[in-house]
Amino acid sequence: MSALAVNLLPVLAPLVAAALLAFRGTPRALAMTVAPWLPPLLALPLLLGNSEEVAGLPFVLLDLRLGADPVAAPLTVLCAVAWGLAGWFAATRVHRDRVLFWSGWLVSLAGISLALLAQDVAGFYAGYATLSLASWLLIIHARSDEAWRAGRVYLVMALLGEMAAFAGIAAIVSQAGNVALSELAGSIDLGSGWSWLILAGFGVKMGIVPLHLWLPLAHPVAPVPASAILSGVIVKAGLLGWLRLVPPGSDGADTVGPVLLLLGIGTAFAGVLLGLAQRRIKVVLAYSTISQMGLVLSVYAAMLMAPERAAALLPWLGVMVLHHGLNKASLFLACGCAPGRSRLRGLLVAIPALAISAAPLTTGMLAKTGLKAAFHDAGLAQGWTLVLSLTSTATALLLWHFWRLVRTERGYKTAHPAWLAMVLAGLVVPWAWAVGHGLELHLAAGLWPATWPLAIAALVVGLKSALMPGWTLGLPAGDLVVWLERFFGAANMRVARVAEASLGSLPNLYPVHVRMTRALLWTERKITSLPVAGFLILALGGLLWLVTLLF
Amino acid sequence: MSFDKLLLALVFIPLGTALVAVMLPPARRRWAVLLGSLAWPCFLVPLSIAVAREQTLTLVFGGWSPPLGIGWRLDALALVVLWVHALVGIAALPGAWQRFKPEETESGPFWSLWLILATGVNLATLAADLFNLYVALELTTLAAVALIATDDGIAALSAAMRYLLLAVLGSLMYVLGVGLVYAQTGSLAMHQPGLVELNNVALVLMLTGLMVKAAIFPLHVWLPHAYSNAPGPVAAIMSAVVGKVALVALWRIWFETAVDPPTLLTNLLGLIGAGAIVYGALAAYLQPRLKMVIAYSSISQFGFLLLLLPLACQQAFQGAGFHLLAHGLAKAAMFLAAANIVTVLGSDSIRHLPGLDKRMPLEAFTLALAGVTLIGLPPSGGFTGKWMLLSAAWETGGWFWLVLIVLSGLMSAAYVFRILALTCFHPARRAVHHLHPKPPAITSLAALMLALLAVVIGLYPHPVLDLLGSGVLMDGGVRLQSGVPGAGP
Amino acid sequence: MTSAIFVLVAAAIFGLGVHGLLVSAHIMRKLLALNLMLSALFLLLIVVPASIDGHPDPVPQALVLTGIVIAVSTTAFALALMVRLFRKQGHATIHPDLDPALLGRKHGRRTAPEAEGERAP
Amino acid sequence: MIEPWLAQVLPPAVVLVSTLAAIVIFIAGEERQRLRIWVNLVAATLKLILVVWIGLSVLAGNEFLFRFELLPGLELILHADALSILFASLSAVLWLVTTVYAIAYLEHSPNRARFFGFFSLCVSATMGIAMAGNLLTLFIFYELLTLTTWPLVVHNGTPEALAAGRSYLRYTLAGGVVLLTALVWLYGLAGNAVFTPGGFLAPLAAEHATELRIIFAMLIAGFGVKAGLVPLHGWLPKAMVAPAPVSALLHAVAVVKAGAFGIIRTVEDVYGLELVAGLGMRLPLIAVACWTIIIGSLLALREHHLKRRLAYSTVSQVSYIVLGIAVGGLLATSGGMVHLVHQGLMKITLFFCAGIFGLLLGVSKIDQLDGLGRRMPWVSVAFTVAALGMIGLPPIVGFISKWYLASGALAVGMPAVLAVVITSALLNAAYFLPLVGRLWLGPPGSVAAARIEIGRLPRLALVCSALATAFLTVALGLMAAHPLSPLNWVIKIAEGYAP
Repeated sequence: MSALAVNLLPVLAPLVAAALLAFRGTPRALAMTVAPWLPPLLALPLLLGNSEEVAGLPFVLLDLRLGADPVAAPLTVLCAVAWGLAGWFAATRVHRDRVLFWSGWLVSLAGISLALLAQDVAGFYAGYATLSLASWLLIIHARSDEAWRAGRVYLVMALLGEMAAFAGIAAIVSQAGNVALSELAGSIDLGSGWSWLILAGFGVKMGIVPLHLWLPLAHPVAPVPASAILSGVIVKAGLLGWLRLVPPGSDGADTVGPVLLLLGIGTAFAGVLLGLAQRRIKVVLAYSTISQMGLVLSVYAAMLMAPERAAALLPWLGVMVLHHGLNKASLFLACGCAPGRSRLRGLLVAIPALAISAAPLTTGMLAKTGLKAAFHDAGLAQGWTLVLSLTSTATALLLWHFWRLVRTERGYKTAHPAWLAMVLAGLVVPWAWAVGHGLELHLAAGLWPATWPLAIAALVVGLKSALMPGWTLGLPAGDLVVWLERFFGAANMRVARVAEASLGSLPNLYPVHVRMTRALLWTERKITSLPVAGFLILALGGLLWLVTLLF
Repeated sequence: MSFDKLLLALVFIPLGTALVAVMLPPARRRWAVLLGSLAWPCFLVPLSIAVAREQTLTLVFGGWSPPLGIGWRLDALALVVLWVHALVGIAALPGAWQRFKPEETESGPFWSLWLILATGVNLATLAADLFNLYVALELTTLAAVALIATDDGIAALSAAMRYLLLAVLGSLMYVLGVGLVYAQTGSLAMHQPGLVELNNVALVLMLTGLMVKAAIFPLHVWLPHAYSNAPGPVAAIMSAVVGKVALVALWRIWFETAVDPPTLLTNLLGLIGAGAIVYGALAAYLQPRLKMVIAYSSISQFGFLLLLLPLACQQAFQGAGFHLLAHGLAKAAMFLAAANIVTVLGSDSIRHLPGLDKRMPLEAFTLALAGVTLIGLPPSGGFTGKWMLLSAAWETGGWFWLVLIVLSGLMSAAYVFRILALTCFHPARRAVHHLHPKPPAITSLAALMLALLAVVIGLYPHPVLDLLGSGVLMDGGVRLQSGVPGAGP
Repeated sequence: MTSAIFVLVAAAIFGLGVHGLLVSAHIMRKLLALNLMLSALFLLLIVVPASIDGHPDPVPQALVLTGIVIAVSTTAFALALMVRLFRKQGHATIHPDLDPALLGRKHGRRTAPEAEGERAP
Repeated sequence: MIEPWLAQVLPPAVVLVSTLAAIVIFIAGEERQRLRIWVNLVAATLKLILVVWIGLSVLAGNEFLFRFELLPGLELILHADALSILFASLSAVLWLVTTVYAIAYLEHSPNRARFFGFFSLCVSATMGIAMAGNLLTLFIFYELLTLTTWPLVVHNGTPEALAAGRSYLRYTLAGGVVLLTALVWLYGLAGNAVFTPGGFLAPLAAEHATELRIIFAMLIAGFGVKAGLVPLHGWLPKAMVAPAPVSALLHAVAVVKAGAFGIIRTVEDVYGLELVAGLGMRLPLIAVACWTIIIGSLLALREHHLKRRLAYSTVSQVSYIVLGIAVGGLLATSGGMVHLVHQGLMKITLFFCAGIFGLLLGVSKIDQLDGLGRRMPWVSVAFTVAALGMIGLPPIVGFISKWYLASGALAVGMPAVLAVVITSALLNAAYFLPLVGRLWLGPPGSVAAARIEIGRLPRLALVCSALATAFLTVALGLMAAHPLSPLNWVIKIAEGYAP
């Protein structure tokens, strides 16, 4: 197969399937049958394509170029695996509004495929924007009030984010046109303002505090498989945006590194703290995602601070992406399988949970190794490593909270094989990735640093249940959203009033019109009478004469 | 060959035919008049060629030179008026033919009067001295009054009487002025600048008298009723030329005899023109009868012709002359169409207009086309005239006039579109109980042709503009500097 | 001096005529006034040019002759018109409301059919 | 090369094709429906062929020029340059589609001869505007457009329509008056000059700077009336009482675009952006455009009547064109000009759909859209595509315009303009997404009952025209980099203006 076909197939196939959905009967049934199995197509470019080769479609969009490159590779793998497994889950578990669900699903898939494979700025943005908008369909799928609200918040934030990113992209394009992504680093001067816009724009998708507001609202209301891909895969499209558009080595990017690092670590802790105050498992998971994305951000920050080491750190970032994506996806899938019903299911929940808490010998530990390597490369002080370990403690606490909540989920839902497959994938794939990329694993050295944070976490849990067993925090999901909604509600009214009053059209001259009409008719009536007419003639003559006399 | 003698045809053919027609039995009368009305315009063709070549044709009778002798003179401006007269006169014939059938009593005097009016107009156009002009204008007025009175209703008779009285008052003022001029200068010639040192009292008297005859606001009071109550063909010819003849005379006196009128007087007359434009348009907008709308629109459009006085340059002259042409054609078309409408609906109240576009599409179309010219939208004759006036205003720095001319388009649009909206788009299809049979299509087509012509001359205005601009103005046009349109100062 | 008297007299007659023309109701009176004005005019035409160079000038006299012809024909025509008007309406005055439709709005009646749409504020 | 006489004849021919069609339609009268349909379709196709012919020929380097001296020193010039072709081909394509749509839409309504007659005349006027070679010609056809569209606006003849017609006339004629004044002034200053890339007024700038400023403001105001610059936009929402094909073609293409096109010509071919900037008029122009974009969107947000919301959206979107031109530079100029085409396609699709909803279901308010996606999926798809395009979602054409505008603004160092573009995109989303949401996700219970039943063929024609334009919005967006795409065409034009 030609490179073009290989690269186009993952993008076009979902779109074709989505188009088939529009035709009732056989085409629609066919589309729904095929839809779950399309994500693995993404593996094609990785497997068949040459990573250097770029397939050009010069007439499409603004000179579209497609190809698989190392930056997108981990996310591509994640997408192929996690999205595929979630699709399997969805194929049997989603019964309501299937056309809506699958259209959102397929278009999102096409979007993310394009974003992953596009090698030019416009193509990437096109894919990303499609993904953003289409995933809204997944969020509002339930069409409950809650879903609508989540959808609204998501949409507002996603659009704001996209527009911020768009502004930054415009800055790129204004300098270099629709440049190939691979040529971006070093060729563009993104004065810090613009890079901040891009970072913030994609940060919305990542859920970096304080841009995370949509995430805890959206993930709980979406159908289970949709939450899984939202939290597991789609959020990471933001990371892709950063890597693509503000690649390590960009001019002006290094100044933002330290700030991002602080933001990342802050997000890691804030996510945990806010998550601890939640009572619903999917919300807790959403906050956990936020927290984890903070960690991912800190790796990215480290790459920015050490651009020369960025290439070496990229596989580590891949490990983190795969690790979190697959494990978080399996945790979400768990939510749809009554995880509290049996021990086996409990185990299937515990494995990914432990992994995310970075327990020893889990993929989490592997990811933490990568993190430390990154921090080391960025030349950060030892204290940062300590902080990093403490995030594990925090995450463990959050997942303990999750675990307790999960144990109460004892519905009659059956377990789904896709769940099991996802858990297994979470166990295997990151390791395989790490080995495949020849990373130094430092297993033995990592054991103790992985263990003590968990021990502290256990201690804290123990102390808490001993000292104040009944004490819980309570915060609404989406925390700040509530106030913002109130504020913007009022502001909206005010803006509306201003808009209404603003220069609608020219003033109404009706009264003047009426008065003029009357005056004119009166005059005309008067001067039509012969004496007045004659007088007018004489008067006008007199006036003219007077004028000649005077001048 | 000398073309001078051809001028005789312009006057004596209609006059002679009129006299012959009186003697003929009623059934033949129409035919004689038809011949006469078609015959004299034929002479315009060679005359136009002559004027284009020689600029001015003069004819002096019997070797008597003015002031005692009678002199005629044909220049570009006169030619334009004559052409309007000829075209409108011919276009009005079918309508008149239809209406004034031999078996109808009122048709008795009509046909002769029709030609006498033509005689008067041609004479007034050709007149080369002030008194001759007076005679011609009187002739025109009397014929016009009589024609209005052919309608024989109280309204028409009253209107005719009022017109007569006011016109005579105007004539008297005019002739008083003429007397003063003669007393002072011993000459009655119009075209001898520098010879005549005009007395201001005389000037004012003549101007005022002519303004009454030309129905310049606020001396227009006879016009709306006279026009709106006259039979359609009469209204058409009156609006197209009868008023214009007086106005052209006013121009001639102003530019050829009054050597250095005070600036303030100039501006005052311009302002009167402005007042006419605005007042006429507003009044037209408020009228409840179609013919009244058209009549008031004439008052408004006449105002433009007065703007020549303050603008006073060659472009302005071309513009005003062209406007005279375009307006004459368009307004006559409207009156002819309105006459047909009255024939069919029995009324011209705008309440009956809705649905007209279905019953009388040609008339509706005529109104629309003529309306376009009146508004001065491009490409139409009205636009060309207005454009020339505008560039004249620009050339002479007359900002006020410029803005006025431009705004006047809007005001015209107000009444034109009001009529059009009612005619074509109003949903109320009021049942008119008894629709009279439609007049023959040729009457509609004649009106339409005029309206089309008014638009088409805007597409190809060169012959007329060249004629008007070839320096022939009135050869005494001492105060009209030449200016090339479009060239910056 | 004498010419000044003539001029003054002419002016006076003319003024009387104008007043009569405009103010009298009966058309006959108006026509009489008109003729009065004409007389004043002719007087003036004869007198004023003569006063310039002392001896009579043939031109104004010719003019006045013509004027008289016109005056006579105008008067005759106006009288005929008056008679017709009288026959139509029973009195020889100009109808004050020439066009009832024009004054239709006087009573606040809306005559235009588009009134409903147009007046909506 | 083409024959010299052909080069002279073709531009007026393009204009006159639809005039002839109009005349035939008027003469044929109301009853000859079949003839009318054929005349319409043949004329529209012929016009399209002519425009394409000219377009390809211009591409090959041929020149088309038709001069006719209207008045001494005042010429009627029809020519074809790349910019003319851009507008002309847009009009020609959309005329064809709209004709099909209109024939089906007006299947059973009265006064069709009048409608189609004026419709064709209006296209003539639009073509004239496109082909105009100097300001006077542009003005003449601009006024003709006013005249020919007014009957279409008041077509329904309801008091509301008549009032809208009055309002339309008030605005446009007043605009025409301002334009005329400016035109006279300009002719007085510069004489009879043809459109020249980069403008022809620069030599006068030193001496007549203030006058040129005033003239410029007047020209912009005059064209701005039709382009719907706030606060001159008042007629536009009211004019929505017109039948849907009219709203579609006129308010997506002919009228508002005529205004925008006039502004393009003024800025690029009369003054030249450099001179505009030199006179200090560029920033005010940008400010007006930005102001219009934002206010138009806010007003749209407040509007609950579907077609009026679309109208306010037009107000906002058309100013993108002005904005792009005023910002200048290759990128922004291209972005602005290409929006002329792109916005036309998207907006016409939206109006087509709104028209179908209104005709078949009596839907005119936004909350009546609920659940229509199930009932009329194809129309809703077209609507959705166009609405998403308006927001700027790739790969629909709106994205391309915004892409170029945004990067162009930065390329000339105007981040504030970028902010406006982005704010507007957000506002677009705010007023379009709810519509889309309602269509597909609204409670299906509120689906209206069918209002009228129309035949299968007309129905097909309606839906297909909406789908065709919707398809174009996607296809042109997807194929934006194709050498013959509007974008590349526009870039070629812009290179002439902003090298």
